[in-house]
Order: sequence, then C-alpha cells, then structure tokens
Amino acid sequence: MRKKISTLLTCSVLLALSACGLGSSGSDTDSDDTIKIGTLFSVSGAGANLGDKMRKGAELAVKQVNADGGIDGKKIDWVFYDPAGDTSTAVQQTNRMLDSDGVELIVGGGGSSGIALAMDPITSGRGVAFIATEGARQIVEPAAEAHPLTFKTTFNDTVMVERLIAFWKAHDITRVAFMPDTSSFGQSAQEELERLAPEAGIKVFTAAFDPAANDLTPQVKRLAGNDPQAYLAWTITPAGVTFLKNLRSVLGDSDVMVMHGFGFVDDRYMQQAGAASTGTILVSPKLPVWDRIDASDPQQPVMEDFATAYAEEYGGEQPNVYAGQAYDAMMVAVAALRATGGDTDGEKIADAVEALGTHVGVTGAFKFTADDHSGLTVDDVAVIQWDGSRFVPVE
Amino acid sequence: MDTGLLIQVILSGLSVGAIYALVAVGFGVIFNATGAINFVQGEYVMVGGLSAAMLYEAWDVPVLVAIVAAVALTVLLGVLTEFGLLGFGRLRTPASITIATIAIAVIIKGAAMLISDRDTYALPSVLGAGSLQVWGASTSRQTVLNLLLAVVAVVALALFFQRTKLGTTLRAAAGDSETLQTFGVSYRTTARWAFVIAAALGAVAGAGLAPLTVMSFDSGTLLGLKGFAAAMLGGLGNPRGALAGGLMLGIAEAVMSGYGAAAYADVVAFVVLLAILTLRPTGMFGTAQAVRT
Amino acid sequence: MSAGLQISGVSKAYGGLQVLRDVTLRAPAGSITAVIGPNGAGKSTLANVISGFVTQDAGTVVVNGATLPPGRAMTRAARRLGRTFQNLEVFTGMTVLQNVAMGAYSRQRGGHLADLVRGPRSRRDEREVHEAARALLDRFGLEGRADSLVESLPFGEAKLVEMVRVLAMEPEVVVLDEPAAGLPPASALPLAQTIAGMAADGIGVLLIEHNMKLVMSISEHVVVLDQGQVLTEGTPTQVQQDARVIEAYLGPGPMTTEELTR
Amino acid sequence: MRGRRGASDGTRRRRTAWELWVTIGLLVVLPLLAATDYSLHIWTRMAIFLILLTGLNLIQGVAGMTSLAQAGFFGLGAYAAGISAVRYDLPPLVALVVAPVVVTLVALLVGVLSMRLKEIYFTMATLGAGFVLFLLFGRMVELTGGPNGLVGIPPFSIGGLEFTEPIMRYALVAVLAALGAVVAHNLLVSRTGRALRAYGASEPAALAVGASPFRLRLLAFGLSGFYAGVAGALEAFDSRFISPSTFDFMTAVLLVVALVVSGAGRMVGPILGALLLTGIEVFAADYADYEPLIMGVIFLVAVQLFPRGVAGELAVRWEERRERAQRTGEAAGPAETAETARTTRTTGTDGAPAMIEEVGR
Repeated sequence: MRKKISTLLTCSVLLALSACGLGSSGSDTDSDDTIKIGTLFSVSGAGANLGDKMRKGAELAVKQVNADGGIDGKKIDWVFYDPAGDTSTAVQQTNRMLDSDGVELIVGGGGSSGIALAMDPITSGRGVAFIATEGARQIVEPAAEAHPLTFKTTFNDTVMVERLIAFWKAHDITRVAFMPDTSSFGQSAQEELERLAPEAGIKVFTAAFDPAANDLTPQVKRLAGNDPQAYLAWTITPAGVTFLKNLRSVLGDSDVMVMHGFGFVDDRYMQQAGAASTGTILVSPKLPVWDRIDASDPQQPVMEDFATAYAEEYGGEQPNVYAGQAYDAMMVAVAALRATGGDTDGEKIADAVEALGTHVGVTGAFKFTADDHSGLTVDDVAVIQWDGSRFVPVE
Repeated sequence: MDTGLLIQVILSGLSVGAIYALVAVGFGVIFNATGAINFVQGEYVMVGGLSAAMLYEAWDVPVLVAIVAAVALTVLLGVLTEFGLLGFGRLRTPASITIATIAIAVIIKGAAMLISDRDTYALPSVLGAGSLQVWGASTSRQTVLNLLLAVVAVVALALFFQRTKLGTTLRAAAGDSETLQTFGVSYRTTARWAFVIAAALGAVAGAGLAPLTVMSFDSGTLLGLKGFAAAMLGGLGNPRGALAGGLMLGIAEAVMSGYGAAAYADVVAFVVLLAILTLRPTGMFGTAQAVRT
Repeated sequence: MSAGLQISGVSKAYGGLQVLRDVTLRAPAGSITAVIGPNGAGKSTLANVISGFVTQDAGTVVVNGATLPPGRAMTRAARRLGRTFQNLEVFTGMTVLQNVAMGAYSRQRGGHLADLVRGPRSRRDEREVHEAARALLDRFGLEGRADSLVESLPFGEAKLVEMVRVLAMEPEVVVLDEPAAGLPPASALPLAQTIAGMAADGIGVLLIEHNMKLVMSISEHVVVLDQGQVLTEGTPTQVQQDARVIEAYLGPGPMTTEELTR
Repeated sequence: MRGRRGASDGTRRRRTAWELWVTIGLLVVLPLLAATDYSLHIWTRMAIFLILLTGLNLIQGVAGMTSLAQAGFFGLGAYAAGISAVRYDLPPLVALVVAPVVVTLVALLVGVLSMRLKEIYFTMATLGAGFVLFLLFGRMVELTGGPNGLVGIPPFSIGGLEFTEPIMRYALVAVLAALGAVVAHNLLVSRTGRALRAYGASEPAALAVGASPFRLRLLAFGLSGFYAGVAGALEAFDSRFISPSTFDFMTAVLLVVALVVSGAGRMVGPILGALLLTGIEVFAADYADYEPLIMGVIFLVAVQLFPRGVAGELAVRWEERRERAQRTGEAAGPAETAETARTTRTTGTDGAPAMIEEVGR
C-alpha cells in the first residue's frame, strides 16, 4: 500500500516536472489577440503586505485597460507569480514567464530591489522590456550603456534625499538622526544620504535597526546624545510604528521633527502608532494628498480617478504609494505599447517609453529619456504630514 | 558615561527580554515532554498577538476579552499541533517530530497570512499608552506588565513542575515514553498538556508584545528562533534558566543597539546560540546532558 | 610481562557509591577467565572500565604489557582488545557482512579521503577485509546470512554476528559482557563452543556472565565480585564450594541446582 | 564456491550502485525529455539542489546528524565565488575552486566547535551558524552588496569559452552533480561510509571497533560544506546575481525536509529530494497566495506518510520481500525476527537504514 503511494508520488513528481517543460515549449507565444504581460510581486513572505498592494495596483490597471477595449483591440493577458521575496525563485519564474509562458513584456520586479536587480540581466539578455517598480537606482543606471531596455516608475533615492535636504535647509536643520532598517530599502537610502548630506552641510548620525526589531529605544537614546533637530526613519516595515512610539516615549514632549521616508506613507501604520504619529512629516509622492493640492496640477485628476477606482475595486481601501507605482508601471507599459501599435519588441518599446514625453501618472509626471530611466524628479516629491487623522501637504 | 543611555539599554533589554523569556519557557516545556524542538512556538506568539489585535481592531472586542479569546484560540492550536505531530503515531523520534513542527509552523503562518490579508494590527496596552520615566530613560508601562508576566509564568511553572503530579510526570518524562509508562501515563497525554501550556505561554507573550509594536503574520518566526537561543542560553527545559536567558539575550541585543554596531544587533542572538553551545552546551542553568560521552 | 589482560587496583565511584574497589585480576592469553557476581556487584562497570567506556578513579588496565589510556574506548581496537555488549549492539541498517567488516575497521590503514576516489589501494583493502569477513562467516555457519540486514536475523544469530565482528578485529583479548543473556537454553552449547574456540586460538577471554552452567563448564579460572570487590577466586570447583560465594548469591542457605543453572 | 561468493558479495554493493546509476541516468535523460530553455533552467536548478542534497545526505543521512547550516554554506559558496569574480577579478574557474575550499574551512571550524554535541544540540548549533552567515551576507554591504545583492557576476568560462547557452550551463552543473554523486557513492561503499553509518546504528559498538566519531563526523560535515560550496559557486555563475534571501532559514529547512521525505541515507534520496523541491516550486507558483500553505501541508503529509523517506520505505518493502523469500521454510519465524528488532536499539525497527529515525536517540 505504502509502496504504491510512494511509487505514485515519485512518478507524479517526475511527470509534473517533464510536463511543465514539455507542454509549453514557447507554444502560445504569438497569439494575435492578446499581449502577454508578466509580473512578479512578493505577496507572501516578509514583504507580503506591500506586494499585495502592488499587485492590486497592477491588477487595477490591467482591468481598466481591458475594459476599455485593450491596446489597439488586443487584450492584456496578465501572468502573475509570487517569488515570496526570494531572488532565485524570482529568476526561475522570470525564465518561466519568458521561455514557457510566452510573456512579451515584464512589469513589476518582485517588490524588492534585489529581485528587480536579479531579473534585469535575464530580461535584457532576451531583448525584453522590463518596467520595474522597485527603488534601487542600480536597476536602471547607467541607462543608456547598461540598461537600455529597463525602466522603473519609482523615485531614485537620490531624488528623495535631495528633496529632504532642501526641506531641511528651508527649516534650518543641520543635525539629523537617521534610522534606516537593514533591508535593501533602508540601505540604499543610507548610501545616498551619507553621500549627499555632508555636501549640503548637514550632519547625519546613523543607527540602523533590524526590520523585525520590537524595541528601538537604545538607538533613539543613543542618537539623542547628538542633539539632532530631526529624526528620520527609513523603512517599509511595521518597525516604523515602533520607531514612532519609542521616539515619543524617549523624547517626551520635545518638539524635534519626526520624519519617515516614502515607504511608510500608509494610513494604517499611522493610525496604529496612535498619538505618537501625529505631526510626523514624510517625503512622498503627491498621491496621499491628491484631494488637498491645487486642482490646476495636471496630476490631480489622474490621482483622483485612480484613488476612486481603487477604493471601488477593493472595498473602500485607500491606495498607498506602492499600489500607485505598480499602476503607473503598468500604464507606462500600456502607453508604450499603444505607441508601438502592440509591437512588443524590447527596443521598440524602450524607444516608445523614451518618446512618451511627459506621462502623467499617479505617483508623478514621468519624463523618461535615453539617459534617465526613472523619469521622476524632485518636483514630483511632496512633503506631507500626518495630522492625526489624515495626510496633509506641508507648505 | 551617559547613564541615561545605560538605563535605556537595560530597560529595552528587559522589555524585549521578557518576551524572549516567555517564548523560551515554552520551548523548554515541549522539550521536556517530547525531546523535540517545537518550531511552532514563535507562531503561537504571532497567533496570540495577531488574533487579539484583530479581534480588537476589526471587531471592536474589548482588549481584555480579545486577549482571553486569543489565548483560547492559541491553546486550541496547540492541541491541534500535538494531534498533527503525534496523532498518527508515526513520528517517534525527537528529530522527526522537530521536522514536522516546522511544517506545521509553515502551515499556521500561511493560514494567518490569508486570514489577516497581510495587514498589520495593533493592540493597545491594558495599562494605557503612557510611558514611565526612570532616571532619564523611559519605557512603556506594558514593559512592566510583561516582566511581571514572565516572572509569574516562570514561578508558576516551577511550582507546577515540582508540586503537582502532572508537573512531576511532565518533568520526569523528558520525552522518554518508557519512563512514562512506568508512571502509568501515556505519552500522548503528557505531550498534549505540554502543548497546551506552551501555546498558552506563546499567546501571553504575543498579547504582551502587541502593544509594544504591531502584529502581522510574519511577527513570530524570527522571535521564535531568538526565543530558542534564549532557551539554550539559560538551559533548555529549565524555566528559571529561560527567564534569565531571555532577559540576558534582550540586554545583549540592546547593548549592541545602543553601544555597538546597531545593524548587527540581530546577529547577537545567533552568535550567543553558537557560543553557548560551544562553551557550555547545557546552558548556564541547565542540567540536561548535551555532550556525547 | 605475560600476555593477556591484567587489571590492577581498579576503583570507581559514582558520587558516594563505590562501584569498584581495588579490583585486581588477570585474564591470560589462551584461556577463559570468568567474572561472576550478583546484580550490582560491579561486573558491567568493570567491563566498561576495561573497554574504556568508563574512566576509573584509580588503577590500571594492561594488555600485553601496554597500559591502556583510561576512558578512551576507541583506542582499544588498536590494542587488539575487543568486547561485546550486554544489550545487543549491532549495526542496524547494515548487512551481516558489513557488520563483520566493521570489525576490521582499525586494521584498515587507508586514509578517509582516499576512500572518496576509491583508488586501487582502497579497493584492495576492501577486498581483503571482505574476504576475511567472509571466511569468518563461513567458519561460524553464517555464510547464508552474509547479505541479510542484521536486524532481520534471529536474536541468537545476531548475537553471534556481534561475536564474529569482535573476531574480525583479530583481537588478543576479548571481554564478553553477558553473552548468554536473552538466549534460549538450546543456544548455550554452540555459544560455549564458540567461546572455547576463541581461547583455543590464543585469545585471552574475560567472560562476564550470569549463566552459572556456562561459566562453570568452560572457565579455567573464576573471579567472584561482590559489592565492587573481589570476594574470592579460583577454579570453578573451588568457587562453587566457597561458602562466601553461596552466601553472596543467595543469602544463607544451600544453593540449588536450579539457581545455579538459571 | 568462489562464484557464489562473488555473486552474493555484489548484491548489496550493486544495489547502491543501481541508485547511483538512477541518479546519473536522470541527469542525462531529463534534459532529453524536455529541452526548452525554460526546462533546462529548471533542470539546472534541480541539479544544483542535487549537489546540495548529496552533501547534506553525508552528514544528515549517513552520519545521522541533521544540519541546518547547509543553506548558509550554500550562500557562503555563492558569495565566495561571486566576490572572487566581481571584487577580485579572479577567473570563474579559480572562483569555482576557491568557493568550496572556503566553505569547507568554515564547515570544519563550525564542526570542530559543535561536533561533540548530541544530535539535537548539534542541529541547533548549525542553525546558529547558518543564521549568522545569512545575516552577514546582508550586513557586510561593502563586500557582499548587502540586501540588494551582488551584481555583475560574469558567466562561467574556461579559457575563452563562455557558458551562456542554457544547455552548456546545464551540462556544467550536471557533470559536477554526477561527479559529486560518484564521490558520495565511493564514500558510502568504503569503510569510511560504513563507519559513519555504524555510528548512527550503535555508537558504543562503533567506538569498540575503533572508529573515531569526531574525525569521521567532521569529515562528513566538511564534505557537506564542500558540496554546498560547489553548489553555491554554480548558483552564482548560473543566476549571475545573488542576494541573501536565497540562503535564508527557510531554504535550510526545505533542504532538510526534502531529504528526510525522499530518503535520508539512501543514495537515491538526494535526486528524489531535488526533484521534489523543483517540482513543488514549479507547481506552487500557480497558486501564489496559497503557496506557503500548500508547501506546509505537503511536507507535513509527506513526513507523516514517509517518516523514513520515500526511498527508505521502498527499501524496507524490498528487504522484507527478499527476506521472506529467502526465509521460506527455514526454522526461524518472523516473530522471533521481530523480537530481535525490538531488542536492537533502532526505533525504525523494520529494516531501513533509517538514520533519521535514530537521530534523537
């Protein structure tokens, strides 16, 4: 009996494996009425929360495009996999999308910079365009020489840091306590901040923390010894809530500036920090404050439409920045595809993206060029504040 | 030297250490009963904290009621864990049980991810949000409660192991089914009780942890491993050792965060684990035989 | 110094309990020396001290004139001292042939890394060991069992395999710890023949045994342990008639045949 | 007489050899079944798992000591190779040699520190070692590229010949995997492997015949590190990008569980385990949200169904049938045999070389 089961198991594993290889030798690559777009986001594993938001953003874009009749009559056939935060799984899935599923274009790089960096050589090697939704600038730089087919719809940390520095200068802040987490998100920002701040005459004191940490008071207290005027955390994890609570607990009522990076722009996080989050200042795309900015801003209607459609689609949930970035990435791809007339050749798409001029998206007005595959500038960054119940722009 | 920072480091260490201690005690209880390492322990913490917070946040259940319900749910999960491991009578060695606990931990985590829809949930402290100021340092009121919980749990367990019949059996068993038979108790019965106790301890740790941070489906795994390091530090299976080990590990991490390279703070637990196994494998207060003869 | 095993002044205490007290005895080459005594007399501890599983507090264990390092079991094989165990210790999951080949382990000199490439030397070595093992199995009538997993054998045969494994070490001294334990009475005779055969080959045999009939029938010299001390020693006949022995075993009263043969 | 001996002498060895030929055969046949670029990529991944598991099998399956350091060693090999190539411009061939050497040295160090521990404590020491390595990959940003990973690893090349074609990449990994299987097989059928197994079965008896557990186990652990080092270097040159996430605790656990489920201690265990790992990966990808749940359930069911592993269970049935055939008409009944089994110290009782079963004893 048990022998039968084990034999069965062995055989089925073998069969399944060879079937997945055999059955799909690039068979359905060129079906005329659809365009296959592949996406990886980590909807399980450590960054699952974020990955889920990104998936929703991309999914919304696909639904909208298909509902509008697709791209020149071709519907998007969307292929989605979950690498669960693991780069080698992502590499395998990227190969699967390109070699087996017949994916013609990839949007979304797994939700972590490491994964996007791992995917880029594969997509580039096959001449496939790749529009990433991850932060690290190495994904697309240097654009013209090394990454001609790869774009991203996120802010370079450089842009964010420049905006921060301008903000600090305007508020006469010269001493900053910086707490990045030890993930790639925090580390990339740390590199940029420690590179750019000294040039601007700002002294940065850094203490990193583990994203899984449950108490950050030693770091806060230690940094407090340097008398900083502002505390800035850089994380996408719930540890940011602990940061806010601990900061309030250690510093009491002192009126230092409490800041977070764009990874933490999330209503839920802010609410969960309770009173400790009130007054927190964040650098962010304009999306969270779309209803508080000048209606003459060309981005305003785009953001409003997106926020409304998203809330409608996902039961009243407010989109966060990550959902916006994924939506933008998909829409940039669609715009380029419309320009090429549905041709998915990597170089043609890349040319089309670079020729889009200004693509007004929900997280910024993208201006891609041959040398800039990020497309966002300091003008797209807003400084916002949590007033205890919602985000508002800071003048 | 900045005494404020020193006090802060110690307070932080005690705050996190109390949680580690509760987790470590749970590891010890299961180890004594089955000889296995229960990798589900960290997930009990997650389920306890996350379900309490979800009940509170999503269904407006009063905090205390939510905590009690969460503990009950986690205990149920503990019973189910025992069934999943031993209910089929096929896993007989500590090593195979240990491996099966990993599978169960993965299942619980995967289910929690879907049920919580990957969201984070917060739980307020039953003592309110305020913080305590101690000689220029500060900590949340919850920390005091957590320390108290850890001490009470350890004392209660120590008494339980020494004074009650079930406790003596559990302690004497140490995973040896033959010994158990001479006691006239079945292996399954003691194992089930051990899982009930361990799950309850985990849930309490989770409910105590939630107010310090926020809970998500991912909150348990690393905490479990660190709690295990604490258990080894104090001596696996010894409740008082677990308390000491937990607090010391917490303080060691805080010292690294406050004085050393903060980015390496989470390496501390595992370096401690390696060091203690190399230098004194029975832990500082342990009696178990860890080295081959 | 004479050939065989010489134990001098061995003492061992666990906590406050003195298990062995100044034990001195000899097991000369080519003869069978038995150690008997009631439960708790320290027989097993003595076997463990000799074979290095227990470190004695005092005293020496000497094989063929060389003092053995206390408490280092794995050095015994190189000194040609083999032992069997009271509870059957065979290598489950391995065939009978492999079990016996393991006995030759310490006689094989090839390096472990050489085994990775299985060079000609390693292969020749293996072939020799297997041939020797096979010859031993033939001698003890186990040739039909060579490729059976050892745990599939009846208990008596498994015990025999353990003994053959010891012989594969080409030992000069052998310590047999309760070889008759658990065996049906019918197996006693072949066992006695096997043990006698060892002595006939020139091996010094130290037989630790409960079964009086076996002990009395094949031993040349019997040592009686009681409460960790040598109570008396002598030929089987002398020992059997010693009043102290009878008392130690049974308390006051006559020893019955039944008791003696168990 | 002579002939009969030769025949029966070979039975056991031939059976192990058969398992070796299955392994090598599959490595040759699988790409023929499906030779698209994607399937070759999958087979390459499978072959890397095979090398990892072959190494793990030596310490876990044969020596009976579960190691949770294999993922960390895998990562160390990948980083050693990647860093050699990227930061020090060493030729890939040199990096492929450097990586296993580095990992072996680290494994020996960890082994020296932890080898005297009882099994479960040893396992936890390896967990600690694996975790420290994993965390260091993420923290030593200057050297490893940190959590973002190490970019710019060149493809493998010998002389001017670059291994960029999928079939060549597969061939490289497959050849080394086959070589690794042969070496592992040599070890298993030699006295060294015999002694390692013996330790799992009866420690006192093994000591009594003079086998040094410390040295033998250290050798097995060092070798498991060597295999992980080779696998790591191959992973680095195959993916041409490495980041810490690949070498985390979960990977360590998956490797151990896959080996247990497929048959620790058997020659054929690693290839079954590698097929299982790649199979689940491919299969689960279609169920994104439920992947962890599916994974956990599969492993729990598998561990409960095959505590000795699939190969172990098969072997038990095989042995039993053979014994029954051989024993027909003989005096010794099965009842007495079972008695023997109970008296021996194995818990796995009925005949598997079920090393994993003995680990905790």
